[in-house]
Amino acid sequence: MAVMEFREAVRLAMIEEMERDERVFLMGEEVGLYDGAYKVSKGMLERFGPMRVVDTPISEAGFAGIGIGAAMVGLRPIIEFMTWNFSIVAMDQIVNHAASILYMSGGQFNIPIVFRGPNGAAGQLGATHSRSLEATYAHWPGLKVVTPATPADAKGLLKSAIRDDNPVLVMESELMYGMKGEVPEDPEFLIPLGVGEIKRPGKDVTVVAHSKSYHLAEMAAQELEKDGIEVEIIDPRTIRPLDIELIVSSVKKTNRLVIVDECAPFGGVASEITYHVQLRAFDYLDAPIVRVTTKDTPAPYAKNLYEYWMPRLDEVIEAIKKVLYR
Amino acid sequence: MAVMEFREAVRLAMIEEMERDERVFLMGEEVGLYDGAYKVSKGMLERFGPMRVVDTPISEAGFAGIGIGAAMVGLRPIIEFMTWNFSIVAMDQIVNHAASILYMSGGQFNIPIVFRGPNGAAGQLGATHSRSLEATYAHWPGLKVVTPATPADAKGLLKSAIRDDNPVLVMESELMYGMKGEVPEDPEFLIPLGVGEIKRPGKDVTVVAHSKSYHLAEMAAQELEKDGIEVEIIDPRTIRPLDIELIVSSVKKTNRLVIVDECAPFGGVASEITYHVQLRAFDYLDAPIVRVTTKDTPAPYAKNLYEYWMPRLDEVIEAIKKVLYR
Amino acid sequence: MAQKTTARTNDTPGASQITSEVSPSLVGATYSHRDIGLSDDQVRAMYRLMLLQRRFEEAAAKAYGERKIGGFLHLYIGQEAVSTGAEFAIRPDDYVISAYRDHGIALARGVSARACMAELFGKITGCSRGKGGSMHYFSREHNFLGGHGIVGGQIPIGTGVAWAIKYRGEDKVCLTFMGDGAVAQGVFHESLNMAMLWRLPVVYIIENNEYGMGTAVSRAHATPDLARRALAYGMPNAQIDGMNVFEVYRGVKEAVDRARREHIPSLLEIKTYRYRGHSMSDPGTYRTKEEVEAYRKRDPIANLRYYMLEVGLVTEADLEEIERSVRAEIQDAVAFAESSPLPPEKTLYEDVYTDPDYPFLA
Amino acid sequence: MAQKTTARTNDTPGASQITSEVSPSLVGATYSHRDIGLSDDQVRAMYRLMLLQRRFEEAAAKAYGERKIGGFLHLYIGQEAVSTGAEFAIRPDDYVISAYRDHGIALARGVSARACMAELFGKITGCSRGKGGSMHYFSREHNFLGGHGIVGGQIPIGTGVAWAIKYRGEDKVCLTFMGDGAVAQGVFHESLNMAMLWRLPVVYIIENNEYGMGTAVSRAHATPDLARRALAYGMPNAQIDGMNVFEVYRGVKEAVDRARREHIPSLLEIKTYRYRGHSMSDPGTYRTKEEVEAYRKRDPIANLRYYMLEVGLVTEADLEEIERSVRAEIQDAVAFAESSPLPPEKTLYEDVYTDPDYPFLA
Ligand SMILES: Cc1ncc(C[n+]2csc(CCOP(=O)(O)OP(=O)(O)O)c2C)c(N)n1
Ligand SMILES: Cc1ncc(C[n+]2csc(CCOP(=O)(O)OP(=O)(O)O)c2C)c(N)n1
Ligand SMILES: [Mg+2]
Ligand SMILES: [Mg+2]
Repeated sequence: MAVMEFREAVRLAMIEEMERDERVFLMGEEVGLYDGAYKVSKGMLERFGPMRVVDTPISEAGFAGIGIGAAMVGLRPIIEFMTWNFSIVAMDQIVNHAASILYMSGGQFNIPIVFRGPNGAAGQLGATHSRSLEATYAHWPGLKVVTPATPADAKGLLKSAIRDDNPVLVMESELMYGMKGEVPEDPEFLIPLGVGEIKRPGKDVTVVAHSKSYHLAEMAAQELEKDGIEVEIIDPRTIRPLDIELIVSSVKKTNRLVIVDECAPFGGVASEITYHVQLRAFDYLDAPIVRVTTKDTPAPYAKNLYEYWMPRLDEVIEAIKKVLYR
Repeated sequence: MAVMEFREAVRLAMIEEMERDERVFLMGEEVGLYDGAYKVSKGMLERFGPMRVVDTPISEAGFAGIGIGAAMVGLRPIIEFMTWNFSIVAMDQIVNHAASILYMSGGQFNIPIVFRGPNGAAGQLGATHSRSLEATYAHWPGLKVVTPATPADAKGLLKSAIRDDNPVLVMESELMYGMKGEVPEDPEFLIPLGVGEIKRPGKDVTVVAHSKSYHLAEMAAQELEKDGIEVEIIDPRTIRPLDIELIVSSVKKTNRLVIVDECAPFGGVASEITYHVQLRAFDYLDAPIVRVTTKDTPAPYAKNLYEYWMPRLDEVIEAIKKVLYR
Repeated sequence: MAQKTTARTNDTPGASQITSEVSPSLVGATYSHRDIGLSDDQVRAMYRLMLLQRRFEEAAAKAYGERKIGGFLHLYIGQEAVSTGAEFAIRPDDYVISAYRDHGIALARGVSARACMAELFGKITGCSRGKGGSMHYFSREHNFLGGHGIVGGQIPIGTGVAWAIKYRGEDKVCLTFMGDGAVAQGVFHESLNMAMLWRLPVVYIIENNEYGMGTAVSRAHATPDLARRALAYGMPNAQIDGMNVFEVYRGVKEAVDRARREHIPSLLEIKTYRYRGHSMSDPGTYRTKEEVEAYRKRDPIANLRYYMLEVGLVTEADLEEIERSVRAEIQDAVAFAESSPLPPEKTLYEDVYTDPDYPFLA
Repeated sequence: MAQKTTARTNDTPGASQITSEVSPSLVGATYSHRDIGLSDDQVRAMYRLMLLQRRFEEAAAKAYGERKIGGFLHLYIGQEAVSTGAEFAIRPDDYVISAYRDHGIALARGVSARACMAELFGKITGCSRGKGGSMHYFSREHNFLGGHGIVGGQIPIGTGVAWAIKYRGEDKVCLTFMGDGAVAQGVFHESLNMAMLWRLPVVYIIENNEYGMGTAVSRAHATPDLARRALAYGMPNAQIDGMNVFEVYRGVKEAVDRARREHIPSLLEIKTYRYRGHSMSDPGTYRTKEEVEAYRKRDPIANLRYYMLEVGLVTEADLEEIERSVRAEIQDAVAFAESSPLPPEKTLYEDVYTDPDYPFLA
């Protein structure tokens, strides 16, 4: 174990996999000479050279497609989006091509590609720069969507994603890049995709929270502990495939569910989880499921509005109390 | 009232609004000389000339943006996507620009634009040509999403969409274009956005179904009527804003809900409705909410697989029986 | 001037005559096939391959009329010299990717008529197991990377294949086909820029058949000379007569050699024509009969037929034999497609992910 | 050769000297300002406007360091001749749209320093009510259509504004600014094609400041002469010295006149430089000190200062007076921004839709 920043864990995962498998390469804007817009790929150009750490023009659709083509003939690209906001210009490549080619080819061409970069809001950046895209992409069969919340998860999940034979979208967070945590140094440390984790055991209420919302849930749980409320926090870690079993079994124990989700409310991760839990734990639910999301508006710039717009600690606490009828 | 095809109702709505307001124009691939890929705009080029019925190159992102720019300075464009599948290359313009500019400009620039075209599956067209995008777009605040199920609704909703001062996405259906129905000829016939309709009253179970799924629900209801089951069908008609009130009040009466939705399951319209209904009618629900969607796979080509993949009559009937515990 | 070749009665319903009137473009050219490195056998094989494509699609159109084929069907008839000339200019281990008008290109690659026809019939024996249909043919065995339904979508993908070739230090190339309409998509521009910036072994082939659906090239593109788009990137480019299989071969070969040896991409605009409508539902009213007729006179198959007779590569009897064998192959393909089983229902959930146990949502 | 102008002590912290060393490019040119139609007053106004932009951003940088401004802050310092020369070439009722590096462009349009500064401070008095921030300035009153954060996103939108002008039969134009990096986005290509195809009154201005973030133009574009992109569409185009405000004015004016009178679009590559990093967090290590210094010697403001003194348009005292008044304006803007209220919480739900009663989801 070593203590490292989230960004270092991401970098370590990439370096280890690139050392292990020379089919793996990193491509994206500013990943090379600039060391990454958020210094995630620091030093990698020097280490691997310009064919394996590739700076691109600002052509997301183009280089997403280049990655897909390279993957079709057996390479294993890691395509970085400077942020997931900018992947929207490339969505057709991801949805209509990466996600569909294995199917449309009747199983002949799998696409072992990773698309990764920071997702969600990162401070006062306004509407174009604050989107959480996990639900938007998880909508589409053929893709996998991964949302690590800690440095260790970042490493273990990204390594699994790189080794996966399918297109995997790994969504990190600018605001988490500086977070520190223990990370296993074992180069075979892998976290399987589709397996959630009980990050905090509790018996009174289940809170499902992924990516940086996990940390908000943790703060709420610590707060509520003072009132004797034991919150069980489940981090699904992957959004597609989603570890519904784990969530349902927790709810069968606690009988109450709050979901914290930085997506826009309509059709977000929280909606999907709600569907499955009410279907499979209908008789166990003692209260309606409550979600806490970003507000149903574009992201505002002003500090006060931005803070109000984000999922907030007071909202999470209130939601938990609500499902506990307290 | 006149009996007309769905496509004629769409055309009539456009013609009436273009006659009424010279700021309205139609732009898209093949809308002019070709009379529309599905003959929706038949004769309109001749009637309005090439500045108001505009054939474009195959540049969806480009002409979506052109529409947005024209709307920013006061025109009221109708931008046709040959199908919504092809809008994915233009999604950045719709989500990051059309949906956000009013907000980012602090209310200075509204975008009175309509994006329209056929949505969802239209027979054996395979993965790239069969997507239902209503949930994907309804995710984003700033947009409105409209999904008419009948010729009359098509006319009344599209006219409201054209007169709306916000970006409105109208999703039609290739398979419905030939359907006939009574359509009011009154040029002031408008159906407000955000108001659903009880398309079939019943007391035993609520089925929510929009666009062509409504017709599937109707078939199921007719079938179940033979068994004495009275199905209430609600067509929300607009997906954003969503008439949750109407759905909740129906469920409070029937205590059971099935949702038929051609979207992919994850985060589709059905998931979102489920969240609100379990929240607001928790104590009224006698059974879990059950959804019938397209399967969690890309669209297959083969006829048998395609038919199996689509929401099916037998599935809708089974779901209704399930929530009735029969 | 139109020349007469011996007409033959065409008695298979749906199959067209290889036109009796032809404006010869191969005969009397400044070079013979041998001058450009094609053997007699190769020329005969070219002819058979073009005929195979034509007969295949005529049979497909017939089956479509009988509702044995679903979805869209975009015919390649008229454009066969493009797929064929290009195929002869590359090696089997090179890669090819195309748009949705892909039957001729897949057949040229060597995908069997059986697998191609079965795909149209939506059968498990199809080249995409019945999952792709007409627009989404694939064949790993033949390095045919699809068959892509989104206009322009394949352009960056083909560029990425070339990236992989360069990454591995191989001497292969990737031919990336597209229609004239696709030139208006942004990814075309993004791809060409990166291909030239990074010197990738890709040859972009615009099959300029004068229309994107009902829109003539001049109504969609600021400059109708589409090869000109390469000027923006300093990329080698050429306009090629796509009704002349030798010209296609020559032009593609030159670009392929440059890509293979020097890793320099090219943009080729190959001028061709589709005789049929955009798809089966298009009557093609946006163009005149005369326009279509003028192109039919330059029919690439009839032209090669005339050439082969003229220079003594074949006799009438040889031609009859080729026709017979092609027809037999197509008949067999149709019979195969008809008798093949539908994909079992469980295959719906196969090929979504490589994982055998992926937990699908309901 | 570098010329000395009278240096003045610069005692406001954060405010730079208008450099004392300058390689004059205005003085000794083949034309004077009057030859190109600029009055003495206009030249003095140009100077003041450039200085206003510089002082504005210096103050913004300072406030950013004090954490009074959030998000990203992309400074325009060094590029002021582009916004200014362009603004003088158009009319107030023409339209302007830009990318996110928009402070200078908005100020040039006439948006007040108060409204611009308050926007950075996230105040309700900002030019976007505090909702847009640095990257998303807007002003309907000034026909300034943003401030767009997605690279290239504004290009088709500006094209659509030109479409509307043509639709209405007006004689306006739309200037569409972008960075060199944006040229690699697909919508650039789609837009240019349609603008030329349909003859739209749009002038595309590439502010080529040599870098897109840390990526030099030659590392992102197959041909570093970005004006060349116009060749693909047969569009008039030019390369312009963006450190010379007269050259910018001349070049833009020519293109604007052509757009206004003949509805012919143009692509202008204006060569400029940003002295600072891409944003406040960028130390700019990808370029050398010498490179930056060389550009500073060509500083557009110092250059105009030198010219005005040289040709007797101003005295040192006049310059001091301009400096004083600009500083006062900026100080006032900062004070205004500081003292303005934050947007009330309820405004979060305003401006999402025009409907007063939209039923938001929770
Ligand atoms: C992005 C996208 N937009 C629109 C379509 C619908 N569409 C299918 S084919 C076609 C015309 C393409 O013309 P061209 O590229 O010239 O190819 P051709 O049909 O002539 O072979 C259009 C508009 C699509 N499939 N994808
Ligand atoms: C589509 C998209 N991709 C990436 C980014 C991130 N990004 C912001 S600015 C920038 C560089 C732009 O360079 P250029 O266009 O030259 O403008 P400059 O910053 O030099 O003014 C990048 C990559 C973005 N905002 N949008
Ligand atoms: Mg074409
Ligand atoms: Mg730049």
